[in-house]
Amino acid sequence: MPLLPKILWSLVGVLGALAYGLAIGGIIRKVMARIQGRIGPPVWQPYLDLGKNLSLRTATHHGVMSFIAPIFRAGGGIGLYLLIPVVVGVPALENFSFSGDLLMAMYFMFFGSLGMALGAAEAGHPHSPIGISRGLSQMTAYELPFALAVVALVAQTGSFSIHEIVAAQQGGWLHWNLIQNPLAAVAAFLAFLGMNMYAPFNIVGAPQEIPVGPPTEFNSQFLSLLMVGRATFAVAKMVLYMDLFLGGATSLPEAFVKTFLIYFWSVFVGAVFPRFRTEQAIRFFLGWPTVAGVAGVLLVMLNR
Amino acid sequence: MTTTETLRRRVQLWFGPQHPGITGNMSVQAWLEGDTLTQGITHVGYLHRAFEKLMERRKFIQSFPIVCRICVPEPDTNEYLLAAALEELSGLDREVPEKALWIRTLVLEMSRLAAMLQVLGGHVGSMGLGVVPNWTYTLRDYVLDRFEELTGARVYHMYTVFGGVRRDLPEGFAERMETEVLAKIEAKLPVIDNAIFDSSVFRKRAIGVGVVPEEWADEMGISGPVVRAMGIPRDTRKDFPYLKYPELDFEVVTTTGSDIYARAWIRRQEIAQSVDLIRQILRRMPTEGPYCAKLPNMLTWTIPPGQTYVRAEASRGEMGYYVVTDGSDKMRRVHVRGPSYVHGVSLLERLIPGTNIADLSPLMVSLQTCPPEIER
Amino acid sequence: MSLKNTLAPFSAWMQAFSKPFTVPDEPGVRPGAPRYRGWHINDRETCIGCGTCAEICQNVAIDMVPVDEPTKGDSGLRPKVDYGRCCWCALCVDVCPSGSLAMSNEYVWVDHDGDAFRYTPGVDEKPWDGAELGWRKDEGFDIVDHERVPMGHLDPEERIHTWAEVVVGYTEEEARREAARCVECGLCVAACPAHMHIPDYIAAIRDGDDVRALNVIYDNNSMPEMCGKVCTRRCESVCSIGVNGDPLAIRWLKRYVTERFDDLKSVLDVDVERVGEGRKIAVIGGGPSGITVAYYLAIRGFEVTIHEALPQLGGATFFGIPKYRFPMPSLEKQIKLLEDAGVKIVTNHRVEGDELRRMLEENDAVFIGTGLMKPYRLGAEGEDLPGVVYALDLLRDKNIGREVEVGERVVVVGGGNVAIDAARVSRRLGAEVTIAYRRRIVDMPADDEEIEDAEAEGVEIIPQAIPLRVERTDDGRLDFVWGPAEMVPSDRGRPRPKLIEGVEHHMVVDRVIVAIGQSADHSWMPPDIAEKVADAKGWITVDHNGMTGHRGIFAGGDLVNDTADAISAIADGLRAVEGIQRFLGILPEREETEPEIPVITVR
Amino acid sequence: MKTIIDDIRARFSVEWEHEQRADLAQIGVAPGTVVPLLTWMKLHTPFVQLNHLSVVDWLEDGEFQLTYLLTDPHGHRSLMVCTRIPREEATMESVHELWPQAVTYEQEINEMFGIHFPGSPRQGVPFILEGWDDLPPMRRDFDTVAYMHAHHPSRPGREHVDPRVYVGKVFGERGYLHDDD
Amino acid sequence: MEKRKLPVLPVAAPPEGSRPHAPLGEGCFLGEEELPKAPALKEALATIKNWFRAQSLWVMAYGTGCGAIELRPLTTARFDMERFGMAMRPTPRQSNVLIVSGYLATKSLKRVIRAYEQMPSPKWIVGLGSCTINGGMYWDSYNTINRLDLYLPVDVYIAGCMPRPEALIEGFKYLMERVKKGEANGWHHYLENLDWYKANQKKLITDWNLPDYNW
Repeated sequence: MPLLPKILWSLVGVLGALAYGLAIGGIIRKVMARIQGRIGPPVWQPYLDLGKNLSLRTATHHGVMSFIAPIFRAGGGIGLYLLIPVVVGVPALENFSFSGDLLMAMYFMFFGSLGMALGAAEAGHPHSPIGISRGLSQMTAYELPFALAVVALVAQTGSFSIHEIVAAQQGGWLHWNLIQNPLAAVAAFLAFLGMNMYAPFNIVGAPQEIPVGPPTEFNSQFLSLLMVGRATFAVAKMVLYMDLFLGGATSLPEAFVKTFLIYFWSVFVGAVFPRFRTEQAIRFFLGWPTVAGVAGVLLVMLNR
Repeated sequence: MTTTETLRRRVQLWFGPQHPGITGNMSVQAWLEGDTLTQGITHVGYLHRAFEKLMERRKFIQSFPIVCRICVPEPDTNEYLLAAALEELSGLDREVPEKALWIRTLVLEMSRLAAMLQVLGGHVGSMGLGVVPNWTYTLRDYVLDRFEELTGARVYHMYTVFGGVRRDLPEGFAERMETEVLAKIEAKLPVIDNAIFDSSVFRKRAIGVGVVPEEWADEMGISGPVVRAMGIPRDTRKDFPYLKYPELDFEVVTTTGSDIYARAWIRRQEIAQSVDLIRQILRRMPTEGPYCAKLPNMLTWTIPPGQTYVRAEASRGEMGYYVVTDGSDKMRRVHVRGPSYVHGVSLLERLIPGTNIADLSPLMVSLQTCPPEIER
Repeated sequence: MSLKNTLAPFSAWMQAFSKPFTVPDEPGVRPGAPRYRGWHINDRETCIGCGTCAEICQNVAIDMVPVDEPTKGDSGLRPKVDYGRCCWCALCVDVCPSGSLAMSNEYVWVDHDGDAFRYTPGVDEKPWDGAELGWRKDEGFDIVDHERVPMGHLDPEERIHTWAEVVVGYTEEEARREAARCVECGLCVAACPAHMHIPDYIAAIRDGDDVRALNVIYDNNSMPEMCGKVCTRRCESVCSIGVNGDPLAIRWLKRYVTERFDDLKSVLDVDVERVGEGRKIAVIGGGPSGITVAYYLAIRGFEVTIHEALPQLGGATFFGIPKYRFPMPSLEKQIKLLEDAGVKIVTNHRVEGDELRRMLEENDAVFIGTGLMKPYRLGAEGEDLPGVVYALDLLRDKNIGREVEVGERVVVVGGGNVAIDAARVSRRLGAEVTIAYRRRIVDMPADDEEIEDAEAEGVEIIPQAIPLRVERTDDGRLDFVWGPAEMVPSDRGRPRPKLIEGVEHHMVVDRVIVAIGQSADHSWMPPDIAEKVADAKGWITVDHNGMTGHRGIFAGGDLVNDTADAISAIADGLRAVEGIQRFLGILPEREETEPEIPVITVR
Repeated sequence: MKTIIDDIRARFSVEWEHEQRADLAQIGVAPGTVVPLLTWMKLHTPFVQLNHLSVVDWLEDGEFQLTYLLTDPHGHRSLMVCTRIPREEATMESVHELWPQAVTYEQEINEMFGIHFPGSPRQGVPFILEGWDDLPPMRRDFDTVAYMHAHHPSRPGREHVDPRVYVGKVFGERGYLHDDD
Repeated sequence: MEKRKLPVLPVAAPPEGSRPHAPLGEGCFLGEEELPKAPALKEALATIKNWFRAQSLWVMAYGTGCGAIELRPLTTARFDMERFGMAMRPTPRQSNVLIVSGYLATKSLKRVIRAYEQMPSPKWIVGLGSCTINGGMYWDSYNTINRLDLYLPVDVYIAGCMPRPEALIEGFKYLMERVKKGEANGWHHYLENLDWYKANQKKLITDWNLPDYNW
């Protein structure tokens, strides 16, 4: 595909991801409300929130870095999304996938949080740095099982290309890595709980402890940018997981179903548990998920 | 390490007054080392309305609408205690009709139930679980519905006055209480148990956290679920019997551990106990008879000089009223001694050093700190 | 982290498949409870504007604002509630003596304007006016005391054999307790013809300050002890506590205070300028109005002389009221106060002929308070027979100590206080007494208490009995013939009795006592003066100063008002006290302007 | 209850005693006796709990009454120890070394009544009020309504007519024993 | 201790020409002046913005007084305010609505002012209960203010002590209505009359140690 249409298609894809990310947020809020016995907000509420935040007037100034942080955050989300093929076989939705995209994706997952760390620290509110340090600690912890799971898949497939990993899983659900390498999947999906920051791993925002963590000082347009970043980042993660473990998608509806299920997994757990303390969360990821990750890698090694 | 270095490593952090994790409009000035609090000072006064001062310039009947504001979740204890103190000082206590005593017991138990439902939700709510607080607040709201039916108001009932209560029990109240409140609470409790006491995360967060040493109990005057979680069966309803409690059949709930989990468990058990007590009360309440003694003209009533201290068991612990009269139509002094005065200031400040920052909010909830009671 | 503890919380997901707890967002889904305390409603007609709601409101949320014309028994004020102050305790509803104030079960009111949250319930129209549900007054709960402290009476069996006072009087404790029932609304002040400071002296009694109470009482009533015993107490009829209960025993409280002090002069704290030094006033008639004029003018330095035809001052209160109601020592105490104030008293002196003309020349002003002395005639056949007497004559003879004899059986015609007095006196003289009255018992102008007492003493009352004639029987007694009446509606409001023709009842009695009212007698005045003072029918009209058509002659008492009670006479006397001073130029002429309404603005 | 008061009487001089209820007795002692008495009670009697410490302002007598409520948590009875100290320059010995929670009570009393407890920590540290520069507000000579009028304006436009005065004026209520002015 | 004589605080009227509840006019310095020049477009954009603002009111989680107890049923299942697009935000930076839930002690007032000023404009205050209107129960207390609108601009009052959750919902709906119409401009009034508000605030808070405006 020529470059120009590709760029245009990617832009459409980003907007689509944003829309989907916001919508899924709305659906999840509705579901959460139902389990709590409430009616809940309309499904389109996140769009309204975004629009509202764009209509507010900014009244803060914490320095250049803090202005840039949301851009980093959104950039991280969008960047990650752009690296991952959404529907394999449809060039318009394959984005800028290339042979080493998995490595790049692993890096981009850090990108947003690091940018946030720089900006939030400058915002001056003590809750921000505390939240950042919590977030980075937890991230480091869940990256370990996730990385082990990815290593297992890479070793299994013999490629760093998401495209190839997806291709290797074609031919029915029994070929999915979820079945092929269940230990790595367990490690990765437990890590996903931390990645998606629902309870019991929502220690970064933790309203009862450090309200609301890193974005404490961000408002209006900055906050909308953060919302954009969060929505696209969530979509990108889900797509990545879908590609890695659920055999990717061959059509958009399939992608929607699979990504939603992946997202719902974290909500399913998050709705009914309180939150861990920071060190408990870290211990959790360094415990069974890591063991499962190591075992997953070993399984691949032994199978060769 | 020198002092300067220690100070440099400490971060000062204000919990509140604008903080979702704080119980009401108060604040804790805390110093952090890493994730651990090394020192905390309770700051109150954000809700200071000078109740005691205002009551000194209000007539006795006019004090009733104002006392219930001292504790928002549980106003009836205040109303009852003021009534009890003034009745004792004026000699009216002998004339309170039987039915009024039963209704007062009912109202106190309902308010305990409502408050404990709220706190039980708060226990996990403060740890970030939204489901249970939503349910318990709903259940509490069912109790408030019945309060509204009985007293005419949802939150501030202004229902108990000296001589008895202000209105009779409505027709069919007992049935509605059973079907609309008690049955619903009992149906939901097992699921709440699953989500709290059987939850591995809650157990991890709560067991062994915020332990109050047993030897503090006597000298500090710790009361309520906090002291019962130490295994000490201390309950004003048994120790200083009042109203119809001596005639009711119940045991003081105790457990061991003295941590957040134990206190939550005590509250859970006391909800069941309250439900049972309300059933007993409604079953045994006389249907006929007056609900209030004949009162003199409240605009001019005077009470002979005297002083007394009365107490009752609120959901938080022992609530006491010290009332001094001087023969005029107003109180000379009224001092409200709420359990939070000790729990929320002295005890909390002693418990804070060594507590994880994440545990402060659950700790405060488990002590059921109620700031209006501290500053009044 | 056991498996059970990991899986158990997931049971919470079951809730996601049940109906949400949320109350739907539709209007009227959750109305306030039947006794919810919402916005106030007030029945404008029932409300008497007593302001007790404003009094009990600890938040000073209620203002009383003028809405209607003030009348006796209704101040015309209505409560206006400031919802920036209200705390919905509903004490105002529970205290409301008239029961007009209530609360609806409506509870929503939002506005962007903070000044909007005020209205006068029942006057300003609101959507919740006439709400069926809401907090209402309940019978079982009262925060004002609606039960009067009972007054001790002599036993009826005992009292018909004695002339001792029937009413025992309050003890100090009882008086304090009764006084504590007062809510100090002041409606009684409007109803009292003399506008006595009733709430003030009741408050003083409540506080145990009887000296202050006495001073407050004497401030505008010079015969309070008499009032404390026999007043017709219009005050109690408008008492706000009395709307739904027993009115305050204002009369008994006054009686309690006045009885406590024997030497009045030493207790009363008189602080007036002696503006009348050197001026002379003549008072003709020593009744309540005359005594009032004499006392209040005398303390101002006027030289006052009272001329009284009977041997004792007091007028109707002396000769008309039996001593079991108003004993002599009480009256003597009042007269002593007059004497102490320097009033000259001339008794047994009937002013006649040109004496009035001479008095007018010698004095700066003359006050006439001679009362009504000429009884109305029955207008039935046989009226002039011996044995048919007039009640006033009977009572007078008894009171001035003459021997009175009524025989064994007496019928009293009439339904006023005089009739009852005559009946009860006859009862004490040993007769069987029957009262025959034209209308129903509820229509009797006499005091309810008096009627009850009379019945308790064994007086029989025949209502709707119209006397037809009196005949002499063969054995020298009287045959009182009367016919029954039926009540027919009349265009003048209260129903009128109409004789049922053809039915006659006979009653053999020893005396027929006629007590159907009296009229004035002006025969003692020189005709030219009488012409100016009174009209053709004998009625005297006075101006706002109490002055008659003749310059310098003031009048008061039963002569000028038709209420025929002592307190109105005292009020007339007070009017004349001011009027005389204005007439003499001591006080400025009253300005005919609207009374300035005292308003407390800062609340 | 009687025994414990007899025990106290044997050791300390008691000014007055009163049994309010079966489980509540009150005694009055001189200010100097309070701390020795409380120390003895905490160490040698079951009354180990300080329930509350309160102050009553007897403005007319020029005295503050301090009330210590001690409770026997196992015997379920209480003893109220009252003492009176002069209002001027009011000072009282602290009991914070006996009971840690007394610090809060003494801090609050210091702020709200102006009684000084030498040696007690947090004396003079604001507890409830902030930036307060008037009389200690719980004193009876502090007029809260006057303070309210001076500092917290109300919404204007309220006009109240007192029925008692109104009726008197409208109907011409007058007095005759005193001249108007 | 000598009692200090304190002057009576005069209630000054807000400066001439200020309209606390009027729509924003032309040329107001914090209006939509950065928007396109064409008035019709400007108006359309303002309408859209107001529409968004009204649909998503974020409430600051600050229980300033006893009315906060009725906010809990409102946020939880029984009355669920999230169905109206409202949510609790724990930080003033991300909140649009400040609920003053009843009386304000002077100590609290200081914090509320600070929190309010940190909120991004446009922002709204809901005065909850009688106490915010005219002092309510605590009208004679030395420590609570009687009129909130002397210190902060109030957009909607909800009368009651305390108002039921349904009344709160009605109040918020009314606020949404006014926001949609562009009539809830208390924040603008506050900025235009900052001196007046500040003078009132400083008269009451004697130990003023805040910056004059907390951006």
